[in-house]
Amino acid sequence: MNQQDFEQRNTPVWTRLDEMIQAIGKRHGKDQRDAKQVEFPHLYRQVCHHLAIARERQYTTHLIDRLNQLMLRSHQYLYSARAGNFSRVMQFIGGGFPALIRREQRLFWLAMALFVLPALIMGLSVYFWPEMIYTLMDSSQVSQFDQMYSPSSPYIGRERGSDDDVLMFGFYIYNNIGIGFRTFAGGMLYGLGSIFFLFFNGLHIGAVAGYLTQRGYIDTFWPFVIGHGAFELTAIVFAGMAGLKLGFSMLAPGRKTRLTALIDAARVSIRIVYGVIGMLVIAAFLEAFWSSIKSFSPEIKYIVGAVLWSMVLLYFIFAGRRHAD
Amino acid sequence: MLDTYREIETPEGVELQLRPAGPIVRAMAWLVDVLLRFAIYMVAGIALQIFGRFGMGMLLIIVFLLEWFYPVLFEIYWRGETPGKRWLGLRVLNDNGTPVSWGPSLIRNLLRAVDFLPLFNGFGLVTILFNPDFKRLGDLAAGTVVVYKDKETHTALVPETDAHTPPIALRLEEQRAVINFAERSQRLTEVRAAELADIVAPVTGSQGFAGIKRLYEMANWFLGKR
Amino acid sequence: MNEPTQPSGVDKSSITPDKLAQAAAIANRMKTEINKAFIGQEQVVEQILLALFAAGHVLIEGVPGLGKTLLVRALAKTFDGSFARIQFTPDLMPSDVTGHAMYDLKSDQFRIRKGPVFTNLLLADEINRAPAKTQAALLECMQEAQVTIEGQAMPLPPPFMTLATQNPIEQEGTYPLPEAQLDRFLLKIVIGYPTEQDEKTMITAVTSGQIGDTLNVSAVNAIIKPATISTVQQIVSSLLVDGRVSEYAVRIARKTREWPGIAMGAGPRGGLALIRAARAKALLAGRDFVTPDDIKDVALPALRHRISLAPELEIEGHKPDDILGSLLEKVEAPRK
Amino acid sequence: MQIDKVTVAIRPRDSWEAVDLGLRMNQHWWKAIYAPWLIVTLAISAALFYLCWEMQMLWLYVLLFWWFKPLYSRIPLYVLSRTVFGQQLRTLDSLRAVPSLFMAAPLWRLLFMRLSFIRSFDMPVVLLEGLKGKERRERMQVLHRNSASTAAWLTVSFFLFQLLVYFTFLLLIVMFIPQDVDVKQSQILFPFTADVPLLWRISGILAFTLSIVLLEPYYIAAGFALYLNRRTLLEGWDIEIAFHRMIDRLRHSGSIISSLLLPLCMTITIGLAGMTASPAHASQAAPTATEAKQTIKTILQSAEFNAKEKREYYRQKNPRKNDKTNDSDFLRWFAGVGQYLAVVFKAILIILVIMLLVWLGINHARWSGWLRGMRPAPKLAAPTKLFGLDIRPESLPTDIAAQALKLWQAGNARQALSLLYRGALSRLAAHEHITLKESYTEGDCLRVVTRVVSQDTRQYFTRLTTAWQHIAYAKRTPEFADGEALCRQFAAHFEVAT
Repeated sequence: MNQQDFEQRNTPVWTRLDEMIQAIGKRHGKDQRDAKQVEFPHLYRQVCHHLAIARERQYTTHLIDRLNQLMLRSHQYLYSARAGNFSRVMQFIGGGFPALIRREQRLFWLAMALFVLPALIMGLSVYFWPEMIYTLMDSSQVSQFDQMYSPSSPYIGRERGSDDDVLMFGFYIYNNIGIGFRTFAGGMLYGLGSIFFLFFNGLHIGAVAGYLTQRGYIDTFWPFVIGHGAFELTAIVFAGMAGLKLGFSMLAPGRKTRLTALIDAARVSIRIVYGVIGMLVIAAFLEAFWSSIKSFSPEIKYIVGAVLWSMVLLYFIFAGRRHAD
Repeated sequence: MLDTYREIETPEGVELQLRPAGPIVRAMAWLVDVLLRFAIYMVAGIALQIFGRFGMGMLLIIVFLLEWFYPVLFEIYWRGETPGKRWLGLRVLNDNGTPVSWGPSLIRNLLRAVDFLPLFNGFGLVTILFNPDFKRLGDLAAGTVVVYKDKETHTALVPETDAHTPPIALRLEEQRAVINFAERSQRLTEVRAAELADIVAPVTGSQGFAGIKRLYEMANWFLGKR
Repeated sequence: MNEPTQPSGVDKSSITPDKLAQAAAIANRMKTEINKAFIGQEQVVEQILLALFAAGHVLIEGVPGLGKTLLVRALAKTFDGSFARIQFTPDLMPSDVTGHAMYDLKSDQFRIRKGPVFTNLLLADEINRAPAKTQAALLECMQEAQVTIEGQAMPLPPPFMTLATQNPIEQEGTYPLPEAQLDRFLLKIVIGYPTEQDEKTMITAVTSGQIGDTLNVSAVNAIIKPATISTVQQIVSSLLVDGRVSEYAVRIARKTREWPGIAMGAGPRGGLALIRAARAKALLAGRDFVTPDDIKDVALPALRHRISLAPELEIEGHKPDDILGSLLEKVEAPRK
Repeated sequence: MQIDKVTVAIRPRDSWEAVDLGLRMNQHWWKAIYAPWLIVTLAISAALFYLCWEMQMLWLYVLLFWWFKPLYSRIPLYVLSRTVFGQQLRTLDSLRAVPSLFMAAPLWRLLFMRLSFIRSFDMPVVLLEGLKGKERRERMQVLHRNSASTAAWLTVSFFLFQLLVYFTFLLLIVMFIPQDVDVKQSQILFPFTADVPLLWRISGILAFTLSIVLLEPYYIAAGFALYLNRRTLLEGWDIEIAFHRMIDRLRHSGSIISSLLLPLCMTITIGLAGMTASPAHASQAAPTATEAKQTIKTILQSAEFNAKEKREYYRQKNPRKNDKTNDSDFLRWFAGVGQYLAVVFKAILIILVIMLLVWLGINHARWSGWLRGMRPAPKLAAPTKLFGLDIRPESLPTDIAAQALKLWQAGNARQALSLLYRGALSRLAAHEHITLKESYTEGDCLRVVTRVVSQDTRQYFTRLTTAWQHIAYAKRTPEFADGEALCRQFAAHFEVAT
């Protein structure tokens, strides 16, 4: 078959594929289901085949270039990202996430230790020697905390407006999830960044808790933090754990090359980060709209807090026990 | 042969050539994105200011979303481009040449936090300078690469002459060289063009300007004018 | 893999568990001994032993320099057997292999001069270099286990095993064995390059205390006498094969004839070879009965030389092993 | 140094791609480039530092080291210009060339060149082509035509990069300095003035020197690549290489008679000894056919060569002005709206959460299933038959172990073991989602199974397989007690989820 016949015979295929690409392209990837239909991959493979033939038979460069371009463009669409489907997300929440955390248990305990131990030690030392807090904060910050949680402060006992709630919601989203992300990203520095964030956050939280407890602001401080703490503190530990996974993959790549070990580890860690995002959003919601409510008695806050904590614990211990992946 | 190309074979057995983009263009694209975001913050800030605390809360959420997810969403829904990258003709791809997907995009953009250290992408820049594919840390971990977009096909602008069969069968890359010559010869000096044509005088059988003409004719033939 | 199990309950065959255990022990010790000299090719060693215990011959394929001679010498040494090597060349005559009758002027008599084939282990190097007639003579010896010179039939000393090698690289000026002849070999063994670690071990083993690269089989100990091999062969041939297991072997062999990528499938000998080799495999595992796993394990070496691929697959670079692999994926394992 | 021996891929590229190629060259030949470069720059740096230290003017070091950069950046350029054309350079060779390199251009040019925005692009022209005066000016004009702007951007970019890398190094170094050193905020990034503690000043100088040492070769290489690309465009180097290759191939395959061959050893020399004028100027081929030339001229005058390129881009015509209203009442009104919106927003969020919880309640069944780890729908339908054994859960009794034990005690050993083995596989296929194929033998199953189950279960399954193999292929019944144990332990390994 000479080139002209070849072109004549196959041009309909090429124009059809070209049209399909343009049609998909116009929708800016919002709906790429078309690309996954039977016809598109079929046409695409046909063009790949034509390209191979054209090369083999040394048809003109012009034709080869044209086919090559067509192939390249459709390649981009055929292998484009699939939108995460709903049931996969649900499965992840329903069991994949806790199963993943349990599979990486050792990292979890490590991250936990890096966070909880400094918090405990710092908390206790500040509780017994309150001046220890100044090793971490300066006096203006300390007095700010004093003011916020002192039962005599004008803020306490007064209900906050909805606009304050929204402001704080925005702030928690902005600040806390950002911290979570940085804790994860820090793992890229051979885990040092994650360790630093875990350790430092632990120290800080421990110090504040120790200090406020020692000052006797128990009824203003603890009821406030107990509820969202269940999600926020665990999420920070998870973020650190995801970061540590990155770090370890580079320190001890095993039989893989350092780079592939890193890429593989990142694939797993990012799934942990998905969960962290979800938990921090829940935490921000609770912190802004539940923890701030003043009209409930501390007992109710403690009970709800206990319920939330046990929910989180039960979820991570039992959910998705026999999940295959 | 040292080249900036990175070759990838698709499952269909066709080779793809990716052209990883270097630090300067990428820095420019980043800058464009930063400025764009900054403009949005300004506008949103002014607009939301009048709503008081509610507005501030919303602004914080907007800042959070844009800072962390602006590149991710663009990369997913614009097939690897952000406005800055589009401006400069760049795109993010997975290492295997497919458009970047959710996981890798999120990884590379969250890890931007490390690339950004200690100041304005210092670590990222140093990594890019040391990596043959110009990858920053986020790209390394995510298995992605930033490349120049492929240009649209241009049809060869070869001088119209009669087509003439080449006396000897030429390989594909040799045909390309002839076509390239025909396309570009008018931008070379006449003397230089003749010089180049003389190299292949044994094939064309003529020298100097006659040789150039023969090459034009061959190019026309290769381009399908038969 | 299956753990060796002690047969229990009533034994219907003639071999006692005791004997079987001994035979298995001998086989495994031979394996260990040979592995001392022939490092990093455990699979090859095992397959050679399978062929030996199944009283079959092997065709070995591998680029030169992978220690084929060493392997055969080590094997011979383990059972204190004799060993001969013939380099096949285009001018090799049949009588150069089998031997011939010679007129002795002194005694005024014909005397039989035995060829190199009168040995326990015969290494026939580059068998495809000799003309067809010579090849046929060798194959006859293999088949009959005896040599006929001047009308006089002379049995070869048992055990007798031929290890023929084929050089896969150069095919020019060779006489490839026809398919029908290839069928005579029980197994075809492919020797690949050893892993890096094994190659290092091998090089230290060879270079330490050795001058030049003379083949070193001094580490190998003789364990048994040649006669014992024959006994083990007998034990192997009497191992129990359940009806469904042999059906499985037959099914595999038949499938090769209808498989799309195969131009010519295995003949009836293919199924037999599977069972023979699987019996030896069972022995090595210390079992007195054959399981479908044994069949599957020996399927590649037992069949790869019995099939020829369709030309288009061959051109595309497919190997018989790939095709057989996908074929095995499709053959149902025994039922009920 | 023949153009055929070029070791980088020559092809006309976009300017930025050419720059990238330059960076790649520096990465690739880093040993050859950095060895002489480091030796020379560090020596100079040490000398300068000593000088300025003695003069008590450390800030002068910064200025001088920066000012004389064009001088020593000739070293990477020299190395590159050789390596690119296939010449292997040892460090010693490069070092030997240093004195002549430093002498190559008059020192006063440094003052002038220092402020040029396209220094790295012009350097090859000045140093490698060895042209002088008017000739050089003309040549530069040609070369600058469409590369100068990229070259200038390159310089700006590298200036900023330099700053960035300097900060990076500085902050890394400073991390190791005790915190109590008293430094003013304004001096943290540029600690060169005399009132800064010495430790900081030295860290600053160290970071500054390192940043230059690291980046300058990149910059030079990028400029050099840009220069090569420009010449490729101007002179069709890629075509020349391809043509030479074509002729070589044809000559080797005997497709052309060698007597026809013209002397083909066209070489382009490029080096310090003086660049022979670029081939474009070396006119030797006199026009042989004026007629042909005429044809070409007419062709070139035809429409497609005079086509003008039309580019469209958007440009803001009238910048829109924000009409500001400064009505405070108006603002207050908006603030009120803000309050209102906040309530709405909060309400919406809370309603959403409540709806989510309700939804979860309604779909309680699915959730509890997920939480207990059963997939809503398995990806692959579990195989129903395995080497003739029906392993569908329905086909099996609910209590496999008890049933098997009953069979075993009744002396029905074969059926009992078959039931156990089937049951085990069925459970594994259903819960562990392993794929079991029809072609799997017992050994294959064992291999697949051991990958997913725990140590204990693995041992149990191995025992079970062995027992099954004995009874199936050797008609040999295991000891009574063993069989009973198998039946009794079955539940512990496979009855967890029902």
